[in-house]
Amino acid sequence: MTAEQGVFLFISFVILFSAYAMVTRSNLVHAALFLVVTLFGVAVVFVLLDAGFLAVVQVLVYIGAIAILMIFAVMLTQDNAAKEQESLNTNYGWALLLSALFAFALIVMLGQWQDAGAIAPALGAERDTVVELGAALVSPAGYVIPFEVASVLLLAALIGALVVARPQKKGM
Amino acid sequence: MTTEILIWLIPLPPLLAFFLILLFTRRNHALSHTLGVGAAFLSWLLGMIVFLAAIGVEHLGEQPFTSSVGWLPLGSDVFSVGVLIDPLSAVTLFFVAWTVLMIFIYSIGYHNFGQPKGEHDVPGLPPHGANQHGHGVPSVEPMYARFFAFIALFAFGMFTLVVSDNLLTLFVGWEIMGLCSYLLIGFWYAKPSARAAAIKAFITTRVGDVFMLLGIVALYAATGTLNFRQILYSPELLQQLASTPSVIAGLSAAGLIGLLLFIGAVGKSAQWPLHVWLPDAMEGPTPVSAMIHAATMVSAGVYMVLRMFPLLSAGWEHGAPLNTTMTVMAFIGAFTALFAATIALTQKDIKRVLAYSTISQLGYMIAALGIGAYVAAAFHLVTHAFFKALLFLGSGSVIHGMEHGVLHTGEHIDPQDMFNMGGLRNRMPITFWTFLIGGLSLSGFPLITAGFWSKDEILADAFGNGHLLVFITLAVAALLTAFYTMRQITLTFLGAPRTQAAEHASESVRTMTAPLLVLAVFAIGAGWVGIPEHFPGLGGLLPGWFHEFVGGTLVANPEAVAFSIEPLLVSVGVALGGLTLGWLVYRKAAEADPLRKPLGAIYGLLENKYYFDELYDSLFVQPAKRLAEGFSYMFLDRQVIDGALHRVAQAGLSLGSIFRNYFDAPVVNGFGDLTGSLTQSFGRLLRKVQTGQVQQYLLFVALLAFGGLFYYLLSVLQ
Amino acid sequence: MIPLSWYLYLSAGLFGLGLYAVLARKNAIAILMGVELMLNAVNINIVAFWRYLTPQNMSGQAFAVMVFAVAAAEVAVGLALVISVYRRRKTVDASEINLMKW
Amino acid sequence: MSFFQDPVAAISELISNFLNGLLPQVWADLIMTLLGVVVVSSFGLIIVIFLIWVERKIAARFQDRLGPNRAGPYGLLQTFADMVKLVTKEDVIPEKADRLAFNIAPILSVVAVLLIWAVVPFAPGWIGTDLNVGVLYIAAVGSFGILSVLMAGWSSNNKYALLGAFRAVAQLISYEVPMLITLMVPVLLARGMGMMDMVEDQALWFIVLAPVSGIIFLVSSIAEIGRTPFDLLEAESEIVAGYHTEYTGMKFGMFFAAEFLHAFTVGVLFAIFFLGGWRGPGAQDFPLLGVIYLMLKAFFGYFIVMWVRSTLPRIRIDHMLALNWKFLTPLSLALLILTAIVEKVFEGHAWRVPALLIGNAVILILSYFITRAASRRATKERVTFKKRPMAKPA
Repeated sequence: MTAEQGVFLFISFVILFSAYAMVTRSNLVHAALFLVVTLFGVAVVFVLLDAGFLAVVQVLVYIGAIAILMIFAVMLTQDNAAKEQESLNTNYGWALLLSALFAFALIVMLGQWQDAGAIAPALGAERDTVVELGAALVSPAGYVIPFEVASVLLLAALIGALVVARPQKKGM
Repeated sequence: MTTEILIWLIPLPPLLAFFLILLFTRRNHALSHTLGVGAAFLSWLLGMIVFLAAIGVEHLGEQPFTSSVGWLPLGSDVFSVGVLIDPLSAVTLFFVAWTVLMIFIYSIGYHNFGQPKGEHDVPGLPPHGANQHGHGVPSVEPMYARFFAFIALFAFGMFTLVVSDNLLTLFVGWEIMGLCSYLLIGFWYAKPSARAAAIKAFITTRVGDVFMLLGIVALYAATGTLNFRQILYSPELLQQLASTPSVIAGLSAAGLIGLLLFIGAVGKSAQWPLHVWLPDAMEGPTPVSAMIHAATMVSAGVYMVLRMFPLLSAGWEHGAPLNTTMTVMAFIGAFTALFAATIALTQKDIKRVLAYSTISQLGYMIAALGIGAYVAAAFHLVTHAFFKALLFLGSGSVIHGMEHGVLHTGEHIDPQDMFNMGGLRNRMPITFWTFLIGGLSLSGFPLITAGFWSKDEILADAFGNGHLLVFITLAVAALLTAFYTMRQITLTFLGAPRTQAAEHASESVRTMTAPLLVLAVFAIGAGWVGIPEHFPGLGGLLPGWFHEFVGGTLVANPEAVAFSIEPLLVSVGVALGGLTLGWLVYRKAAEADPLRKPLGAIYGLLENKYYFDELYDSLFVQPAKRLAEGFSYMFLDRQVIDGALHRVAQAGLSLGSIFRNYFDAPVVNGFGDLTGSLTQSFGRLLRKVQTGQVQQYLLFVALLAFGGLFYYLLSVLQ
Repeated sequence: MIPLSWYLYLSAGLFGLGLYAVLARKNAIAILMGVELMLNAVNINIVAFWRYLTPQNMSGQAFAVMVFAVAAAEVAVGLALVISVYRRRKTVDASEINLMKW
Repeated sequence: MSFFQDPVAAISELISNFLNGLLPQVWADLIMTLLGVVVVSSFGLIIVIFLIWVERKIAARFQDRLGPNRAGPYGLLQTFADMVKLVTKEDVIPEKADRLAFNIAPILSVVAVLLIWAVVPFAPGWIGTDLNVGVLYIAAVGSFGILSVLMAGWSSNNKYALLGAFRAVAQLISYEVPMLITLMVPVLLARGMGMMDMVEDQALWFIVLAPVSGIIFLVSSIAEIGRTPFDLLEAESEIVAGYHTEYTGMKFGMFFAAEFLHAFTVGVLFAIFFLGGWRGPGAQDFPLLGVIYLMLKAFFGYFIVMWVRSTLPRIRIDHMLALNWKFLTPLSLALLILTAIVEKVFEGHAWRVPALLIGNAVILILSYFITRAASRRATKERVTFKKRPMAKPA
């Protein structure tokens, strides 16, 4: 086992464990904190995959914005009485069965796949993937239109969130 | 290159107008309609420039104007979107641009711009009229600007559809129009009937759209492209598609894709059996009806079929027996043409007659395509768009005049019922003459009207290629068409006024009559471009370039059918005969329809549109409800054990009640009680299908997804 | 060296956990968290495929960036909805938010 | 390379040679990395002790006092005395507190700041790790600070702490926006996000090229560290001590240290992004000089922070948010767009610098007029409160 494999195994253990804790913890703030750990672990996975930019963005977007907003929303909506409540709905048995089957089927399917055992080709020392990604995102031959559409989507989400969360006027 | 840029620009002004009106100028009526009409005018101008450039090019079919940009890189491929103007889209663009502009102008007058605000008007209801100088006068539409925003978006959808060079953007425009038709039919959303009609239109066309989307996906899977030219202009690809068998036995891949796409057109163009939404859609304001039913949306279905004709007819050669898809099309088209025409005979509402007439005429086009008469269908599409838009706008003008009379006299009558009209020719001369022209064109009045030439060509094609059954059906439909058209004209304009309101009706304002006049010119003149060369006397007087021009869209330019006298005689005969009959029967008509007595039960059948709405209700809507309820009972009880216990208890309870009733009460009485209570408790349990719990729904989604995955796994592991 | 399948297994596991959270958790915010887990699982897959199969072009990373954008938008709107629901009904329990029934 | 020219490189070579002789390559590298981490973070933590003394002294001068002057010469040992006090204090955890989050929060707050130091270029060749996305990294790890505040505030089970946490999130997330946008300006100017490149490209300090961006960065950074006038998250006259109300002993000390270190880090970042980092005469040859230059520049930035702190009163929360969203964010966006356009149009042109300066000036003047017009309108529309009935003596 090489060092890289060791790191990977360790980090996947951390990811899966904290994801499991996130799913099972009834205390929502704890769940959110475990979510943060999971997300951070995924960022480390991105580093292992030579996608440093994505790793940093993962931390910035997911931990810096999404997770914080989640925790914030939890605090806004949780009254103390709710802490002790049952955290799972009545479907949980089916849900457990189904998601376990799902994960299992995915694993089987992916394991069957011809390229599953592939080893990463060398990336080439000269390449600056950040520069390439930047160019791909804004070049007309690349993804400039999806990129712009994504920005429109974010704007729409921004406005939509404002409209939805705004306190209603009286009589509406 | 400049022409290509202009093509790109065509759909944009209405879209801009939509956003501007919606976001900024909602409160200012004048500015809103200026923006809307201005946008339509800009698109019209661009369209005309492009059209003129297009007819100036020789062999446009082989070297059309195209331009595309890469949109989405997909692996090694780039999915590009672009614009395409070939002869077919050029002529479509021509009539769309004209009718859209006319309808925009007409809407200004129709929504009573410049009239006072009504005291009782609320958004969501048609204006009730205002009181001025002691008389009722029409009042301005409360949601005036909104209307222009919607029709502008609609126009954007239509222009997008026409200029797009691939099925995906065509579908995008198609769906935008679907949304807009929903919004516009339900424009007066406070009317329950309008709401129901909107939902009906949306869902019915959605049925077709789902199939169409499947067709698009299948096509993409089979060919790896959705670009018209790449698919339709490579005979090898079509040949290959026509020879590969599909998942359905006896049907080639081309046939399956073609049928799926055709079902989309059936929904959009309101062909039987998905025709039910269109008459109800008359709930919308009249310009909307004109837009949806004449010029644009329903034409979109036919346009799409025309577009995909090489695919639909793949494996078929001129003169050979029809392939499956075409047979289906010919059957559905001809059947719809006759079927809708018979219903139109008995309708009282002036707009509904036109709605069924539209269905019938679209059936004509589909039937024409089904027998391979490509050019004739395109020709009829163009002429029909003009004269039907004219008729719809004319009927709107009539209704408007009647409403004026109703407000003036204070009578409580339906201003759309033709039996409340009569004698309007004196009160509304411009409307009368233009409506007459439109009506004659629709019935195919010989020689001068556009409708004659296009209809005659379809009939000639059907006859010349030996599709006698289709020929006879269409001829009968043409007879009926002429009959109900004359019935409509006679009831509305001729004779003496049957009500006070009709006596006080007044001619509409100039913004409404001007479009009528323009469209009337086209209702006559549009036919002259397609006069067959060998027509006795007239052939060759005017250059009949339409056939050659549009025919150039296909790889193999279809030959014009040889001239023969029989279909001509038939078509002249049925038109004149129908018109005369109509006039004779309805000349003296009073409150009741003179046809009611002789037709008897059939009349009732027709009046109720063959009970199709009721059939669909009992066939689909009710079982769907019942199925849904049953489904919940079977599966959705939340806790398995709890649910099981529950059911055991329930069963015990009903068992107990059986015993009790058996012993306690008289048998008959007890049996009745039991039935009642069982039904009730059953119902109570069953309705739990919809728990409102999103996670339970999600559970099913996940289950389905897992099912798909599992199926895949099984197939892989084999 | 790490074979590609390891990443795929990791993401499958993460996806399953996320799915479970979405299906079984009561709290609407917890459901959103589950959705985030699933999106992350997808992202791991995308980036792994990029690294192992098509490192020559940047499609994989570009798609991952799109997923980030979508996730951010989804959370913004989702949380706004949750807050809005909480304001009206004083609960964020997804099984109690069931007005749309029968 | 002689020892005097670059002592750190010489020492690290020595150690790594020693380790390589002892252990396999992997472990030696690991130990070297860990050593680097220890050195950099100890440097950060030790400098805090000194910083606290400096700040207290300078703040005292601003307020016409003497400051600590008993423990040791010039009161230098005051901080050590405080540390001893903090360590020996009873460590109180509120009964209903969430123990896990409560205990992690202070550590996280220190970690968040220390993580920034991993990419600080001290001198040519002296950098923890030269990420090619260094700037983004700084922004990313900053979010852990917010997380720690939230955790502390929530886990204390104290309403003042929670209020402080809410305020903190509103403030920190908001001010992250203009800060990130202005950070893009140096990135554009340096054409890269690597920290080392950033410094090496500053033959002309970026404060000259983008003065307004520099000021915005400083202002939003002050808000990020939550110092006066932006200390709403621990406004003692309103919410006791905000998110760290319930903390005592060394846990409080950690928050305290993190805050000071963060303030100084802001100075360092300001120096790197806008004042040319370690650049200075002779720094290329003698890296130690570079460190000294950087520290001097950083202290300059830190001094401004202290200066602002002791001069301005705390602003109201709505003003705080309005300043961010209605002024700083649009302004920074305008500057970013301006810089991007000028950089593209005047690429390699003699007019690049004047164009940037003129653009900055124009935007500044425009924003002045817009703000003035807005404030006039606001004055007109100001709500006039009804006169309350006066309590009259009976």
